[in-house]
Amino acid sequence: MKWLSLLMLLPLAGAAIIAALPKSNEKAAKQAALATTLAVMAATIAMAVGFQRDNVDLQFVESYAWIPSFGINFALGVDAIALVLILMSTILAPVVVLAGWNEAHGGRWSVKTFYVLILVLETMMIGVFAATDLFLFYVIFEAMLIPVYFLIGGYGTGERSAAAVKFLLYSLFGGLLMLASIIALYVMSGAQGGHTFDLDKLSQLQMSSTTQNLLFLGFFIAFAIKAPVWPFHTWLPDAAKSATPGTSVLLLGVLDKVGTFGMIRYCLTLFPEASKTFTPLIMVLAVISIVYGAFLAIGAKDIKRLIAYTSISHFGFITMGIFAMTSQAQSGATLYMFNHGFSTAALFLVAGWMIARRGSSTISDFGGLQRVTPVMAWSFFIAGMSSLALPGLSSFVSEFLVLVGTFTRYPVHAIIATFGIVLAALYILIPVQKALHGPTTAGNENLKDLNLREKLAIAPVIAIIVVLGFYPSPLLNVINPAAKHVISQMGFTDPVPSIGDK
Amino acid sequence: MTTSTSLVYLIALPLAGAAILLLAGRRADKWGHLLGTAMSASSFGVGLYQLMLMLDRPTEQRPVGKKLFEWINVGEFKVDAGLLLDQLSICFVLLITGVGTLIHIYSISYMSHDKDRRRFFAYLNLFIAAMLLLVLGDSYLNLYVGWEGVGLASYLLIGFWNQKPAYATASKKAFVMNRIGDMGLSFAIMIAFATMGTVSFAGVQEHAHHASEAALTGMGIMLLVAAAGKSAQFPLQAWLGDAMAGPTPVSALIHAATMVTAGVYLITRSNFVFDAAPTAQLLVVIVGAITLMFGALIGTAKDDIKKALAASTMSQIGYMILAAGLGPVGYAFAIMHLLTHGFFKAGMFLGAGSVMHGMNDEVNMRKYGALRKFMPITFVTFGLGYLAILGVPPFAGFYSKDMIIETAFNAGGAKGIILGVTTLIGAAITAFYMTRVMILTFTGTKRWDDDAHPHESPWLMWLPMAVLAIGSVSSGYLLSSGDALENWLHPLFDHHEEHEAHLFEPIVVSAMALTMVAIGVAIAFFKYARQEVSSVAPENVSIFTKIARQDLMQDRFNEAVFMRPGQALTTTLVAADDVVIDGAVRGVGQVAMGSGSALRGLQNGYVRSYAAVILVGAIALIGAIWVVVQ
Amino acid sequence: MNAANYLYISALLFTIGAVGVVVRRNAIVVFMCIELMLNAANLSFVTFSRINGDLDGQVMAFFTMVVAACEVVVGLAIIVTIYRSRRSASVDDASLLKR
Amino acid sequence: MMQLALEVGQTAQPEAIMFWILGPMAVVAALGMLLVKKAVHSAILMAFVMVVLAIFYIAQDAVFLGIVQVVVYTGAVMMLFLFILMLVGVDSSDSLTETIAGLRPIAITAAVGFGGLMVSLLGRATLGRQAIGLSAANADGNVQGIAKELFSTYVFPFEVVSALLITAAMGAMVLAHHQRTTVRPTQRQLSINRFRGESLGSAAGLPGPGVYARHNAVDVPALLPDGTPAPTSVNASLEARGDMLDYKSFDLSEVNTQIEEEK
Repeated sequence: MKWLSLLMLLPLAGAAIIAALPKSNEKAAKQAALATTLAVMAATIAMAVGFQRDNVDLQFVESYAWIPSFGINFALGVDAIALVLILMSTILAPVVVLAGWNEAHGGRWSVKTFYVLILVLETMMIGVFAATDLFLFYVIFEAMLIPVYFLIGGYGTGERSAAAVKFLLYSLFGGLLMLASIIALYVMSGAQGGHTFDLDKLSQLQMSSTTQNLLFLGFFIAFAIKAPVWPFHTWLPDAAKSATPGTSVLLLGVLDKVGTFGMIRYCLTLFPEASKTFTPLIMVLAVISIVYGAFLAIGAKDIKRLIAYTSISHFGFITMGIFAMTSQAQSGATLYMFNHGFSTAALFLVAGWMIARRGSSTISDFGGLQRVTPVMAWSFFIAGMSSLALPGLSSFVSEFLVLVGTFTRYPVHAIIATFGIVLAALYILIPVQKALHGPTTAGNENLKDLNLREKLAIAPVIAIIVVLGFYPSPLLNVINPAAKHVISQMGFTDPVPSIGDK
Repeated sequence: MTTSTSLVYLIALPLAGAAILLLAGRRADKWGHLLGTAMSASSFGVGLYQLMLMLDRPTEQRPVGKKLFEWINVGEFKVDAGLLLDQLSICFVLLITGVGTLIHIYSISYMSHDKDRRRFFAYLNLFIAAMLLLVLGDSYLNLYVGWEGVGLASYLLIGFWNQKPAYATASKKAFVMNRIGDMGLSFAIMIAFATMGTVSFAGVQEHAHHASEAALTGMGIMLLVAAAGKSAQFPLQAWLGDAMAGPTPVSALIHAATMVTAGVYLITRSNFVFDAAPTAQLLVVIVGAITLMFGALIGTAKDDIKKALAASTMSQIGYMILAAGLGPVGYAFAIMHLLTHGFFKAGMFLGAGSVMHGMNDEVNMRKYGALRKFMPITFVTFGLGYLAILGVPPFAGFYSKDMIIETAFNAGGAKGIILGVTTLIGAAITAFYMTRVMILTFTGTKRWDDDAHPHESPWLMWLPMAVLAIGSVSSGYLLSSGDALENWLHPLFDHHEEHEAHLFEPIVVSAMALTMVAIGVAIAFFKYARQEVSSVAPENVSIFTKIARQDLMQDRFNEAVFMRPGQALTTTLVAADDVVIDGAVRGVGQVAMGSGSALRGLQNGYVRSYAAVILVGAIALIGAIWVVVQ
Repeated sequence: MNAANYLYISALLFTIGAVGVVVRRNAIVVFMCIELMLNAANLSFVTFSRINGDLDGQVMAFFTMVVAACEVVVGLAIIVTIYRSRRSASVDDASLLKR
Repeated sequence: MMQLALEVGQTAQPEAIMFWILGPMAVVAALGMLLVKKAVHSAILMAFVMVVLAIFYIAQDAVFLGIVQVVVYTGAVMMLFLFILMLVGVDSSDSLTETIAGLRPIAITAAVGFGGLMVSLLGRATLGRQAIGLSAANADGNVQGIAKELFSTYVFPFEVVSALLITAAMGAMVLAHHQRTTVRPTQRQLSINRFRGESLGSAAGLPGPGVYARHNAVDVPALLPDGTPAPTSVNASLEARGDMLDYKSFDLSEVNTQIEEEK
């Protein structure tokens, strides 16, 4: 069964149906979107069940000739890392639709356009993780910007146009650097056994170290902007602040993962030597991201910006894990991508509800919500605890794996990064104290608690956060072989415990 | 190792209680407190059952374990969700569930007027579950889960009345300072994994002999940092006083009897690390000694009864840490003092709660006085605890504290003398401030406001106090008669029996300690019982008192050294992010816009000039061909 | 005779046509200059046809003529339409591209 | 350049004579297109260039194209141009003064560069290569040869081009079709507009052109009662074309002096 193309087609079909609906029937559009995303989620889970977890090769491989004269194929396939990310994306999609049931109102265009954009974006989210043809990946990588641009610019709040343009320009800049590298790879492949965009064949190219370094930078900067790694991060807070909460969830939860996923899939596979050359620099950038993002989060006055800054810190952890080159860090990084998707989703969705009720996103406008809206406050609290990696919640496992894995090879980086957990306590507890605790301040007395739809949306996310905190094995067992494979391809083995030094 | 499935119930019961109470919401308001108490009590029952089973088995087979499931397994990093119940953990299990259950019972009445009582019991159950996980986990990482879990529960309970901003701040402060300690624990685990490839207690114990001393010292120091954070030891002690913002039963359970002693548990549990790392061990002793003086000095100046008791807790845990730092000879005494302290300090906190309950939640001891007549049961139970903490024979504290003082003297050389003298002086100061508390609260003249109507607490409250008072009286004797506890714990610790010459005979030490105590009591008696006590704190006091009232400047220090620079750094970074990094981005945009508007002049809208440009472009193209096709 | 001479003359005519497009303002004259360029290209096609000895070039010139005819028809219709609304056949007056 | 001159010099035979006479004339005519002021003159010069090109085609064994060039281009297309010129009339756009600063020098420089480059490129590309000639290809006759190509190899483009032609015809019709967007004014309405307009000057209709029978009277402005000429009395396109006679020579006072001088 052609699972991956089925997965990519389903949302498109849903989008077509919604596009055919009358503009006035908003409810039908919402229901169709929810049904589609749920169907995609079910299909993804069905596919994941059939995944052979000890097989490190690409699975569910499909390939169709697309532009034969350039050797471009519509080639799909997933390894465990891609599978996990697709799973995360397709689980988040219905949550976002359900949680943001009313957020398309007040946009520049109709409600149904919003859902068409979301579904088209979902197709691309699946495609970008599943593509095994470099050209196909690039096309989807860039095409993803379009729906997001319209989602931010058309349905966001505040200076949404400016934020959308900033997001677009940043991403396009990185994309162009990557395009240059891709073309160079293509040209070189022509000299070494035929033009191709096939990832597998490209990874066997011979090239001088200078070439490799330059091409690596082209890819890495694109991914570093996407991820975002310090100092390429300034688009994220603006975009996250201006976008609707649902869009922000997809933006931070899924789209940004394309950056870190790309680092594993493309930077490490295509340029192993250059990756090693740049690892010291990248590790420093990652550590800076962790600490810097945390400090900015502590100083943030706007709740959406705060969450965006925490994400910068978290992406620092992920990047550090990827380049630390130990199996713990690598597995931890992938697991972190999955977990961050859910903890950020929970934070953003609850924050979105808080903002929608209060009509303000400034933290100090809230106060004493714990006594007015206990369910909403608890949801925020649990999501926040997950964000600060409280043991027993999902983020802890991944964060600790990254730290332990990094420590065995780069102790100093790991030690500095660990200070991030103290800062994390501050950046979560400060908004918790200001918004949830303390006396109920004026303007907050009559806020309504979560309704059934919102509870239904947040419950699975929190369930995943809690369950994976105690029992991450199902995911870890899938990720481990793939992570190990990445490491061994790079020629690394885990550092041996230094026991017996004495 | 034998397995025992019923271990799971120890944790599962209170955890289920917490989950039910939190999820059920207001529907559980009517019976929530009963369920919570029942869960805690049944956990205590399971603990007793386990103790009986353990007593039945021969010494070598006493520890039991239970692997629940594979938690994390990546490469060499394998951690199972496993439980371990041995002679050390059972002490804690019984203390936590026993004292915990008593405090649950106490809270039914104490919190009966609070509309959020159900939530309070949910938090208490959550705490019991997390604390049990802390002492039952069979690896450092499992312990870490419980470690942060109790931190969370403590955060929630300190901030239980977080509608008061100061209380919310206190809870945040506790969590953040605990996190610094947690960071130490993270480092310790990382070092353990990097050097020994394992994080389980058994694994580390097995490999500790081979590991380099540097690594073990590093690990030991980091464990000490962790212990300092959780147990409010120097230099991470500042949160404990503020933590008294929580309801009094919380202070009794978490910030006196159980959670704050987790650091002692950690160090005792890691005995194999510290035994092989003398430098770290020395640091432990130093931290213990500093804290015991630090806490005692703060205790002398506090007028808030809970804060005075909190300072005393800090000081007493200093004793335990000090004992634990003295190596194999000290571990058992540290644990013994921990257990006796659990009884008498919890009892006294409950007593303080009882007093506050009768005094409209007044905490200032200067507004008490002569309460003996109105609260006889509270007075008696508090008084028994008082005698116990002073170390008056045959009360519990006498056995445990004397042992520590004696061991300190026996540490040998100058170290022994310094430590011994420190502990002795500490005992004297303890006697002073505890006597002060007794006198100010229960004797003398009444100083309370007219609207206070002191009355004895209901039986649900005094019953737990009475039980704990019995413990305060008897536990010391029971645990030390025939070296019961020492022998019980003996198999866990690595003894290399080196019979050093005792510096003093035990009886001499006891005599010295009692003398010091008597001096302390006497000074307090003359200072407070013989003079009129003002109901407001006098201002014209010595500089030392002023400093002591401000917790020896600990908050000012933290504020000046960490908080202010941290805030400044944050502000700077926020500004810099906007100006420098985003400024650079915007600068690129402005350059593009500028060159765009400059080039816009070319676009004059005349087709003919566009045609000319095309022509020029064609020339350039042909010229290029001309050049290339030479 | 050397067929290349026709190419030179074709190049000259093409250049003159290009200059005409740039310098003349009357849309109809501009259009005629474009026709001149097309014709110059046609001459090249015919000449190449002769040089290469096959008829492909002539066929191409034929197609060019057809396309040129189409272009003239549409182009002149546009000029008439513009003239009708703006009362001018000057290309400079239709500088809407700027706004 | 020497080589080029040699090659050029070698052109002989009747074709060469024809080329050297007609070629320069065509270039001059093309230049003339740019330089003459009136569009009509440009069109005539253009027609001349096209005819010359037709002759060149025939000289190069492209008989069919030569005929088509004359019939289609010179006959149909150029007539279309003239027809449109007639429709549009004449206006200031015929002026040769440049309105965009610096455009003309740029154009001339570019032209010189472009021409030079083209010529030198062509020289490098073809000099020294002998033309094959079309005698073999035209064995069955030029028209048959082209037909064979057109209906075999190029049949698909041919069809496409035919579709294009039809589309263009349709397009021209659509563009030229003038949709009336307002109601056609009635005579009553027109009268009202005349009398209620800004001035009563044109209430009785525009004045006719002059009545002096010295010329075609349409190019002479009428004189108002005070003896000044009425500018609206002459067709604007005559004025733009510069064909309006100077009314001063008919000014009454001028005429009087003339008469007196003659006396």
